[in-house]
Amino acid sequence: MTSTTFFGLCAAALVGLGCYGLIVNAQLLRKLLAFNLIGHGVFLVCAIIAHRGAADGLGGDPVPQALLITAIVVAFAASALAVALILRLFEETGSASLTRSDGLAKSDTAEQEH
Amino acid sequence: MDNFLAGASAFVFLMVAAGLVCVLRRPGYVDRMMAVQLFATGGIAAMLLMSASQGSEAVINVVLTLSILAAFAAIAFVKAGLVLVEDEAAVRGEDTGK
Amino acid sequence: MSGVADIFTMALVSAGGFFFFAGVIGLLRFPDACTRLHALTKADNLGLGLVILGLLPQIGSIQLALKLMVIWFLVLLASATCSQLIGRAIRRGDRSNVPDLTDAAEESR
Amino acid sequence: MTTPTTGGGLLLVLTVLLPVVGVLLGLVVGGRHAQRVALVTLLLGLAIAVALTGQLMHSGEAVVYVLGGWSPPLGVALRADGISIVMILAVAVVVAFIAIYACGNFGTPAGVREARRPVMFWLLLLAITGSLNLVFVSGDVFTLYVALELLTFAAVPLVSLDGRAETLQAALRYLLYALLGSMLYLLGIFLLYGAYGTLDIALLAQRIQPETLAWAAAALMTAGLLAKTALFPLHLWLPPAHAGAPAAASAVLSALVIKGAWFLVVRLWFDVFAGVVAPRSMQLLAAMGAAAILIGNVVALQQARLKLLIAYSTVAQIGYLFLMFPLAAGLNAAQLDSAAAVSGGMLQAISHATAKAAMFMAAGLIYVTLGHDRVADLRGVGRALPMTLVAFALGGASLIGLPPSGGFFAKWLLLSAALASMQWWWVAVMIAGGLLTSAYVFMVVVRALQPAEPDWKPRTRVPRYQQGVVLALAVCSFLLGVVAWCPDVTRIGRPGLSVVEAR
Amino acid sequence: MTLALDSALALLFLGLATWTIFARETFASVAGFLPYGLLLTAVWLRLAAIDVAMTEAAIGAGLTGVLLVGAAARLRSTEAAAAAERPRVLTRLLAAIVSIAVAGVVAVCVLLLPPSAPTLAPEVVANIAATGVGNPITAVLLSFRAMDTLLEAVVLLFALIGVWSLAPDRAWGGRPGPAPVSDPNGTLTYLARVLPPIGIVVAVYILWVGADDPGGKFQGATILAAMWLLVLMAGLADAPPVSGRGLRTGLIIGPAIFIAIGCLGAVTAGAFLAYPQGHAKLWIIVIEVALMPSLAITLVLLLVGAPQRAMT
Repeated sequence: MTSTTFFGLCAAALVGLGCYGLIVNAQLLRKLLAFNLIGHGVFLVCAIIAHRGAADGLGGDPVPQALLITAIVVAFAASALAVALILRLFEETGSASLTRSDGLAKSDTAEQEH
Repeated sequence: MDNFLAGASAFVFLMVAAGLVCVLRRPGYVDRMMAVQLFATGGIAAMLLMSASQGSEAVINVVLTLSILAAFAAIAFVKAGLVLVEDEAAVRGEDTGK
Repeated sequence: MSGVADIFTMALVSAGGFFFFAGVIGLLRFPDACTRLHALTKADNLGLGLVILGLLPQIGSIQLALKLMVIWFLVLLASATCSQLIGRAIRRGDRSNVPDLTDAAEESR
Repeated sequence: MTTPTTGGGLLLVLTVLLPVVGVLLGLVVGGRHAQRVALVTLLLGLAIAVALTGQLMHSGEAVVYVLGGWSPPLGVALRADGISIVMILAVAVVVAFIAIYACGNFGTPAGVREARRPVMFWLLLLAITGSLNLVFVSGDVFTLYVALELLTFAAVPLVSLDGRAETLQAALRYLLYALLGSMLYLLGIFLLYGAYGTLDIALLAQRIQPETLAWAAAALMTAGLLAKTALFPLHLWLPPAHAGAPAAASAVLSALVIKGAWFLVVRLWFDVFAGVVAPRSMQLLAAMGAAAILIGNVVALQQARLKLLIAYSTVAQIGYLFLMFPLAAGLNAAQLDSAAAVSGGMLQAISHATAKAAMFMAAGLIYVTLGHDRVADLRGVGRALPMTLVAFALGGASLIGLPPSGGFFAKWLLLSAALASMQWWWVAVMIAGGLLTSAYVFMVVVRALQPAEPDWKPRTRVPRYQQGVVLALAVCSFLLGVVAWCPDVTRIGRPGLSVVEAR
Repeated sequence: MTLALDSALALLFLGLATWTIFARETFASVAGFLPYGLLLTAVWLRLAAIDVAMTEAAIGAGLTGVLLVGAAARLRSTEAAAAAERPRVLTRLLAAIVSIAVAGVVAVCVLLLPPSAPTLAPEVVANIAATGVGNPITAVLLSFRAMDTLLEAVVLLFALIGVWSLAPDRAWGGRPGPAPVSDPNGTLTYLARVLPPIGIVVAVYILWVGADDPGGKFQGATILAAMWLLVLMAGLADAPPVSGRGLRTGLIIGPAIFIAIGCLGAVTAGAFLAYPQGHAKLWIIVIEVALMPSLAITLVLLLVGAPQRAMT
């Protein structure tokens, strides 16, 4: 087995682990970590594709590597936004999960549209 | 020589990895944070040894980036006041004598 | 010449590896947080330091050697600060930053 | 290999860049100047959209712009064909109406240099416009990924603009769905690159082979996009998110934002995977659409709150957007003109965009006037807000598909495509959906027409111009059927359509 | 030997990932995620993606750690409630089946990748001379696919606007985070005085080598951001108020210059984001130098979060 195939299977395992965590873990920060694992699995797929494309004296295909850098930055921005949302939700409700869904109808009176 | 360096790299890496795995499984926030810190230093050492064994110089800049950011998680940990969580019984009994 | 350098490298890198080993054992076996912290700093400072010192003869250029020293210095700085911070927080029993614990303590009074 | 830059190509850059520059500028000047910057930018954007349409109709070909002079596969190209230009124009128009409406709710209060809600709303509105335009004109699947993320980051904060706990929850649920969707999409494009070595849509269409890897990539990308566009059964995030946002934001989200991911599905299935996807998967996609139509409408009927009702109606209307896939394929299989089904789908998208924006804004005005939006308790609206109620009814008529609305013509195109390709079951779904839609639209209108109690007074007076804007947009939607007499713009630059083959 | 080392690396890597998912409490999970990020850096190195490894070292092992540790500490009181919400066995079983199916699909896809991998490396090598830079990744990021890089900066800005929009109304225009507390004799204060000058030099160095070797503006910006963050954490300076005109100008100046140079290219070089012949490297470096501070400011503000304290 070549090391690219080997890491490719790792990528599949990461995506699977992340999916499981995303479904099962109730706490939102845990969900975010799980989402990050899925992302890393996807990035790993990209990295092995880049590694397979090594040619002309380059250790890897630079195009997917560059895409990967952009994707990592975008995923970081997503994590930062998600953490900010989770912390704000926690401040408002004292809870950090989505399962306690109080319907919109309940807070009808408290709602301030404008 | 290269083989020795690669072997040393593997040794350091496996060492700190074993430490990390053992400590993570025990309770205690501080211990876990310290294990993470040790793992970071060991990882830096292992990466340096590996890059020396393969003669790839660009890796050193990666390690430089890592080393300058090495302390940040631990600082955030202390600033967030997590040091005493869960370990306070031990601290009370053995350290401050309260 | 190269033989001497290689022996130097082997000796120092082995010593560095030993300190990492010692650090891990200390982290696992020492009884309380402060002594474990002590073990951690030995590994951080001496382990990495010896490894880097040992690598110096193997590195071709001055520039790279300088970079290695900078890395060591940075890790020293980082680990010294961290262990100071953790150690002080443990010693002082500083709970000022732990909102939940202080709240709970006040409520129980 | 690929088309070089065509005339008017710089307009494509401008249509993306102008809103982004607007965001940058608005962020610096802040406060009520941000609103002015936004309004000017949107006006300019409308002008650019019109110019781009003119360019496209004049040349009769797709407009292409090669960025940086590096042609694909190494570089990135922007490309606008008929279906992109229709969406760009629709977004420019609808956003302009929403912006005028929003002036009433998102003005910076006097005596304050800057307030959070207004400045954030205007910046996010610009951000959404720019991201959507990028989705419509990008010719590169990775740039499209970045565009989708831009859209997500601009849309999620709009949901929680009011900062209430349930809107924060809705925003988080939306964010998680959207991020998971982007990751699946990203995995798909990496696989495509790994197999075919390019990210350019035109090149991919040439190189793609009917093999397992391409199918897997298609499935992953489609699944991700469906989560973002909230097609049943991935719609769970949509109703709370769209109902909880402020009315103007709901209008943007429900009318436009979900169309971004849907447009990408159209782009991929008709342009990239045209020779690869099996008719069976088209039927599956439409079956999910049909389920969305039936279930969305039934759940909408049961809603106690007007905004939730409209949000569930969006879930249903998204279903119609996916009926076009098997219909186009079916027409093609029967050696007929498949573009009619695509035109029907595009028209459905823009008529829903106009109608739904008008309905959400009408619901916002009703909320302000009554202080609530309980469907059971809408009496007096007909007296207090006659124009708004007419707008709501016209928007509803367009959703139902009454002539001469855009919805009517769209559904007529889809129905005739279904009949021509002998797929009568989609006819049944569309008719049932129309009946259910009419039920809740009539229910709301009839309740709103009941006279109020004698001593009832509206809680707040609504400015006339807001009512006027809503009515104007609804009238636009209702009269959209006149495009039947216009040349069919959506066909421009799409020779690839005939590639859709039945296997 | 390499396969053995790869296996050890992958085993620990997957083990930490599993720990992150299955650990009982959130901080334990985060404590697993931090070394996991370090290992990910090592994996990128193993796959010869050095630029990616450097980005991961800066983002994954540096800033994400600060973000997650801070958030985990704040959310500690939700631990009990979250533990009680543990789903039933049936749900877990279903989740496991779905996850295994998804993982299976990914694995099959990876195994099905064509044996002769398509690559753009020859095209990059053939055209890199026109960009004047020596690092192929920099050439891709700032010349061939410069649009993505411009959009990446815009993504960060949009995310920041999103974070700011979460501020409570009363705190709008104010400063993020709690008020700074500094201990004048503390070790952290000392570190915050000593490290930033070194960090700035390193950041500029990383930016500079990025033209020809792995490195670049984003990695440099992350180091700059970390230095500012250190000063904030040590309490030596307060976070800036989000209404500050100067701060906002700093935020947008990088993307604005990028767009301006792109437009200049449309006039002088015939295409948006094209560079005049023979001067490409100069303009690329100008863009990188302009972007780095803006990116650094954006990253810091993303990490410190929405404003919480009203201006007084």
